[in-house]
Amino acid sequence: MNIIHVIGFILMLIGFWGMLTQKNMIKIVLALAIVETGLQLVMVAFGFIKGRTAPILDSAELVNNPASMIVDPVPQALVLTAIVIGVAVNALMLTFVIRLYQKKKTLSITEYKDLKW
Amino acid sequence: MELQHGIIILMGLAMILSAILAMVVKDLISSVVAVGVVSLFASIIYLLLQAPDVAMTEAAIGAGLSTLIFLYALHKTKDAEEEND
Amino acid sequence: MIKKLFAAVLLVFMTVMLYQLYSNITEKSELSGVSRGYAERGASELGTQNIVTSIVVTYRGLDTLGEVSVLFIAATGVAVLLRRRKEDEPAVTAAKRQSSEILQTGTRLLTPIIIMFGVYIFINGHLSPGGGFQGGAVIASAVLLLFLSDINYKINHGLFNVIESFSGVFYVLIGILGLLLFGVNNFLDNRILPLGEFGTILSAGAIPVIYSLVGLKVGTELASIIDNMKKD
Amino acid sequence: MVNPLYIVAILLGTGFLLPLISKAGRRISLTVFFMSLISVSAISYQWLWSFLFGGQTAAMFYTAGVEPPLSINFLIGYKEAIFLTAVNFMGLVGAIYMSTQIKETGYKAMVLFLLMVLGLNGLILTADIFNLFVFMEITSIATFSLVGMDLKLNSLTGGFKYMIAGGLASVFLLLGIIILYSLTGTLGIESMSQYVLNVDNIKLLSIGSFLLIFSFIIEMKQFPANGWAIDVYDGANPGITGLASATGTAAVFYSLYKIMPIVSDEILSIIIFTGSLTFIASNLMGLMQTNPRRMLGYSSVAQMGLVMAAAAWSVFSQNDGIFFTSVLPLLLNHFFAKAGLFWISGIIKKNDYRNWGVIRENKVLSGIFIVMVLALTGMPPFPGFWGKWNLVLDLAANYEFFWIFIILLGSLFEAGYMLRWLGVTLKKTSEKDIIAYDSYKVLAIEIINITLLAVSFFYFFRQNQGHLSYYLPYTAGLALLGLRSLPERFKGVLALTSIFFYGYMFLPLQTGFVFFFNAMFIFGAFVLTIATLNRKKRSSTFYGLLMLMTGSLIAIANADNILHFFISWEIMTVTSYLLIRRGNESEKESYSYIMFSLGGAFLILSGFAYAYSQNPEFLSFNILSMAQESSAAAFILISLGFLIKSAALGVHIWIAGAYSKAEDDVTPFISALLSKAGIFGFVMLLLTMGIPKTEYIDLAYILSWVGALTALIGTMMAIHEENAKRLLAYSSMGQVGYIILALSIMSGLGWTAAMFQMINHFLIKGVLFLAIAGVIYRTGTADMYKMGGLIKKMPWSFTAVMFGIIAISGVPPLTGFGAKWLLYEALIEKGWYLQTGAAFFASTVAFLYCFRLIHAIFLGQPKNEFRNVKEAPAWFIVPQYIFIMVIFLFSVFPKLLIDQITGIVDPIFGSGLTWQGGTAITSLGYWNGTTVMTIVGVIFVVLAAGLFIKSPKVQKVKQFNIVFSAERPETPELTHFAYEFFRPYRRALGWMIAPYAKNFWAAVTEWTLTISDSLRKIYTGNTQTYIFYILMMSVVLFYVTVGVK
Repeated sequence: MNIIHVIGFILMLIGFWGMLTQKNMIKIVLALAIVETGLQLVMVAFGFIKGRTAPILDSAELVNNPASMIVDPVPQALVLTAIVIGVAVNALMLTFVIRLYQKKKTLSITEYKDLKW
Repeated sequence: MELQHGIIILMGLAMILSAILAMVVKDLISSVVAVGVVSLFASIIYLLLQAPDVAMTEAAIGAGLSTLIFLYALHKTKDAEEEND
Repeated sequence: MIKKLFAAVLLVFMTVMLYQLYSNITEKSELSGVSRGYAERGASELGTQNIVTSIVVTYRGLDTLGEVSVLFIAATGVAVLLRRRKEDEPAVTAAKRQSSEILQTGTRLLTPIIIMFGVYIFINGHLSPGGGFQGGAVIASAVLLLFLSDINYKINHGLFNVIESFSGVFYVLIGILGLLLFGVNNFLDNRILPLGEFGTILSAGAIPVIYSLVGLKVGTELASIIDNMKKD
Repeated sequence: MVNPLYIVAILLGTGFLLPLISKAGRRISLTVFFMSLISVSAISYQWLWSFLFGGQTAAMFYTAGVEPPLSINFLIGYKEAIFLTAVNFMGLVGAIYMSTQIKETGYKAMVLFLLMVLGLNGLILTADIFNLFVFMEITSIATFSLVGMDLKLNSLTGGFKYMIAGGLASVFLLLGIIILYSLTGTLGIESMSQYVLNVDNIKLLSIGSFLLIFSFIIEMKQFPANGWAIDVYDGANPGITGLASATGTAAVFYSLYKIMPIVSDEILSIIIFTGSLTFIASNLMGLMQTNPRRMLGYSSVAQMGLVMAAAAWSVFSQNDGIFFTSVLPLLLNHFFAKAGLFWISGIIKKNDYRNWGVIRENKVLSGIFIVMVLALTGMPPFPGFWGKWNLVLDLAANYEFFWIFIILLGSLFEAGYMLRWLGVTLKKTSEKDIIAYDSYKVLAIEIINITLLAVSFFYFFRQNQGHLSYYLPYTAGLALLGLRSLPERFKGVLALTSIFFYGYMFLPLQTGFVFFFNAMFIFGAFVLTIATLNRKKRSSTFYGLLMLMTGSLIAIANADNILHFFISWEIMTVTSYLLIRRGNESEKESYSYIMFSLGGAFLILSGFAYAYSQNPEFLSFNILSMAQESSAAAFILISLGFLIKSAALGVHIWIAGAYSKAEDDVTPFISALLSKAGIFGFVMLLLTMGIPKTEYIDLAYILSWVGALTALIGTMMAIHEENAKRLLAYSSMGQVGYIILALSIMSGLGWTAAMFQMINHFLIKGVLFLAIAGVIYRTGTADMYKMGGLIKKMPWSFTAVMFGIIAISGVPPLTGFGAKWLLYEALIEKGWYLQTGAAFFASTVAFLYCFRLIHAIFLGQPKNEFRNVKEAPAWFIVPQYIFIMVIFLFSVFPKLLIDQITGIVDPIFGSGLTWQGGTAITSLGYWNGTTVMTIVGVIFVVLAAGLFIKSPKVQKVKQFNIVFSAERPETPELTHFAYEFFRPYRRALGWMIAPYAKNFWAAVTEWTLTISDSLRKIYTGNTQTYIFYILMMSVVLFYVTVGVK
């Protein structure tokens, strides 16, 4: 459904904007999470087919002719994986932020540029 | 069908607003919660997209646990002075 | 300020890029390729009602195994990164406020119910929406509730480790069982168990078993992530 | 064959179980950890084995009992087996390297390590694009955790940057995957690459494949979206960095290679473009680095750019062969050398390369260090050399010259910083420091080193099947390197014996120019090696290097195709560099030498490539002559390379430094022998190609002026030198200028003159440099103003120098006269009167500096501090007089030599010289060496007798009979009568020697470094800047590939 693509893309753009402008590391991670949410919306929307039902064959009608009645299940399966992986990555990223914070007592990303050039 | 469209557009607007809010507000807790709200709306949209599995996952993991982990992280870095962007 | 300007210009270009992508998307009207295969064969071949489950657990089971590993790595990584070392300054023990009696009692009542709900979700993964990941998340939230209600609550690491390890190892073993029973191409085949009657709880071969293992594994892993994040 | 899914099962099963096993104790968990790594390696080895020797064909394993593309499948073929083996091997060795750290951190580190290896294996094996994403995440997350594991600030910062970049990469990857899935309806890579052909929505397809590839461009750390990667390499623990740099990039690279068939040609060209841009930009930025780990980071990134571009090229040009002959060796070279060097940096732990001298305390490590640096700079016989060679030739065959230029320039930059590091480390002493040599770490590095050497020799034999006899000249050098612990003099005798034996066995078999040059090299090396027997200080490598260099000279002369020629040329360059670097305070000079030499070598290579592009089937020298179409380009490139080696005017600035800073008994080798390699190259070039005629410019004429001016300016520079070795170096430059001038005449007489002059120069420079070496050995200085009056102390050396300068200045009766006479004859015959004038003028001026050698060193007032010096040791004197005897022989009987030369030259050009008895007759005049010698001898005797009769009582003034009015002046130069002797000329002729070339090259260097410095400043260290670059790059590349509607 095209409107959802639009929503997803806008969310991604907001996330990118946040990643580019927010100095707080937690906010950068949040921004990445927004990008991911937008992306996942787009992915699921790619599998949507108008007027069809969820890929759960809980009626005889569906069992008999699934291919013409359900939406594409593959993007859903992929997004399922992507969500879990995304959360795992975010958790790890936050751990890095916590540890970094303990080193310099600040969350500002601009303070962490000892490595450069 | 039209009604559904309207709902989606409304929710989309809400998501976009809370996403922007999450990026704009200074208070980190609000911004974490705002991102959680984005996920929550997303999971409703997934339902409308005939993806109940994804909806459940997004609600439980994306909106729930993820927000919680963020809050814990905030807790551990709480004496951070508020940054002005 | 100049940074925001740059970011804005870049965002404009990215918008144009995504717009081009968007404007070329054509709406889908038919299932094509593998999705048609899954839709048509999923039920008869693997005996699942929920096609997404058949894809997640069996057809693309390797992805799910990988996904579980990703969570496992993340949990381990969080634990390694937040481990306490000798040179770290001793944690300041903040005065811990006991939560109210009602909350504690409520939690004791609720926790088993929530856990049961989680188990229900992953056991029914092949029939209804939901599965190991969702169920696992629910189980983890039960543990979370325990943390919230009792500030001094400590998870039983021994038990957790055993559940975590064994659910993972059994998952791998079920995969190997396919290789041993059928042949080189049957890693993670759910048909090592009889498919049973379509639509019932004891159907779809090993899928409920696999999803239960996944649920336990995911639940313990998420809980351990939270546990590690909580520690100070 | 074991199902590769067991790799997944073993690693995951162990990973899952380790939390429980760890309760049984650390030792048990460590054992289990290693057992699983070993068993996984074993699975991949047996696959590789059966592919190599068992005739195994590619096999597919799918999961779930459902055939792909419905299910995920693993594909294992020859390439997969190679990559699996490499990755698992490195994983095992990496575990050994990191074992101390892993033990400290506990079982969790083992889990992370195992799962990282799992991810790497999965990346290589999987044939499903989404599964690829999952394995990519497994690899990345495990790597992130390992990077942050030591909890140091830099590791954490690097890790965070890494995660942000990885997060963005997965966003692009997922977007690309879903688009491609929606278009093709499949996720299997193979089926996708077929279905894309039927897709109607081309625009969306190209967007999707662009996004897919772009995420790999980020993962492959391409410029400019790679600042984070270099920070990771810099900040993280070297153990994990080395591992990630080797295995991580290899596996990600391979997965990129797998999906290349999906994408269109335009997108492949984007990969080629970014890859080569990264190669050159990162190497350029590497030039400004002082931190070795950052240096390695830049090099790593650059190498991956090259490998990626080469792989895309192999897919683009549908040439699978190039994958094995070029991409794989390039990758393996990087794989082993980079891991090894990162790991060494984990032992040495110095953040400034200038403090790396401490590595010399450990002989094993420093040897490995040299091997790995040379491997990274792409020297033979390491795999990188073969990869680059094959790639360049393949590109040439496809007329991709710009790409060749990029590769060679980037390689030159890379060699620039790697060799600077090597140069400092080889010699510079730094304060003593206690370095903890963790034995596990050293063991791991040694294993890597041995494997690198094994792989090198594998490629060496593969590339040289049936040509092994060509490498015979190197055996002595290699053997001496092996016997490095023997006493010095014993090794010297072995070297002498081997040269003699080689000459005795093989010289009689040769003919023509090959014989001529070989005879010179063998005889010269033999005589000059005698002087080295004087060495007392123990050195493990000196004779090995010396013999390798000699061997390379002989091999150059024996080369029968351009590959052999180029290999030997590179070996000669490296060994001579290492020899020069042995001299004290030679850091800057040897660096300038190697950079010019490598630049020259790359010019030669590009010239060869150009010629090869005309006839891609041949590698023989004949392709030079067959290169008809605009062969001038090839000629110019190759001759520029040889001109650099011959220190022609404009590219001569390395010569004085290199000659003067080399050890005193090494300089004669360089001047007398090494400088002839360039001449040999010219001879081969002119013989095969002639001088191509072009419409607008007369290349022969230009070359003649280059020769003439080199002769003139070299001589002019020599007269103002106060350092005897620098003086002789410039003299050498001038003399080689004559040879180039003579060769450019392209007539029988001209070439006879050239060869005669070459032999003359070879003999004389041998004498003079040895004599000076003897003087320096006794006096401890090369500055002439510090000497003086040594005639009484060192009469033998004095006599030798006297004969030498008579010969060199071209006055009768010695050989120099013959050489000049032939040259003038040839020039006049050709009608090049101006060049004749210049040469004649130069030859007159030459007498001025020659005179100084005698005058300043041996005549006049001796210095107090040298009152008690003795004659130079016999080890120096004997070879000098051997050379002098030969000079006299050829002076009296020039026919002996000239007959040899004309025997070779006349068949080519026709005869320009006839003989009447002992008299050489040309169209312009005649010369009879015997008569001249007799006449001169008679005059000498008559004059001497006259003098003796006229004033039998010569009053002898004691040399120290001089009175300073009150005190001795402080500065030694002021007490020397010959200090700045020719200063008056400077006013008149100074413009000729103004340091134009020096200033020019200094400006080039400075500009390069400035660009490098400003370029690297884009990596501000701010994560947000890196995010900006990544997104910006996506936009830019998007518009380049997909474009706006």
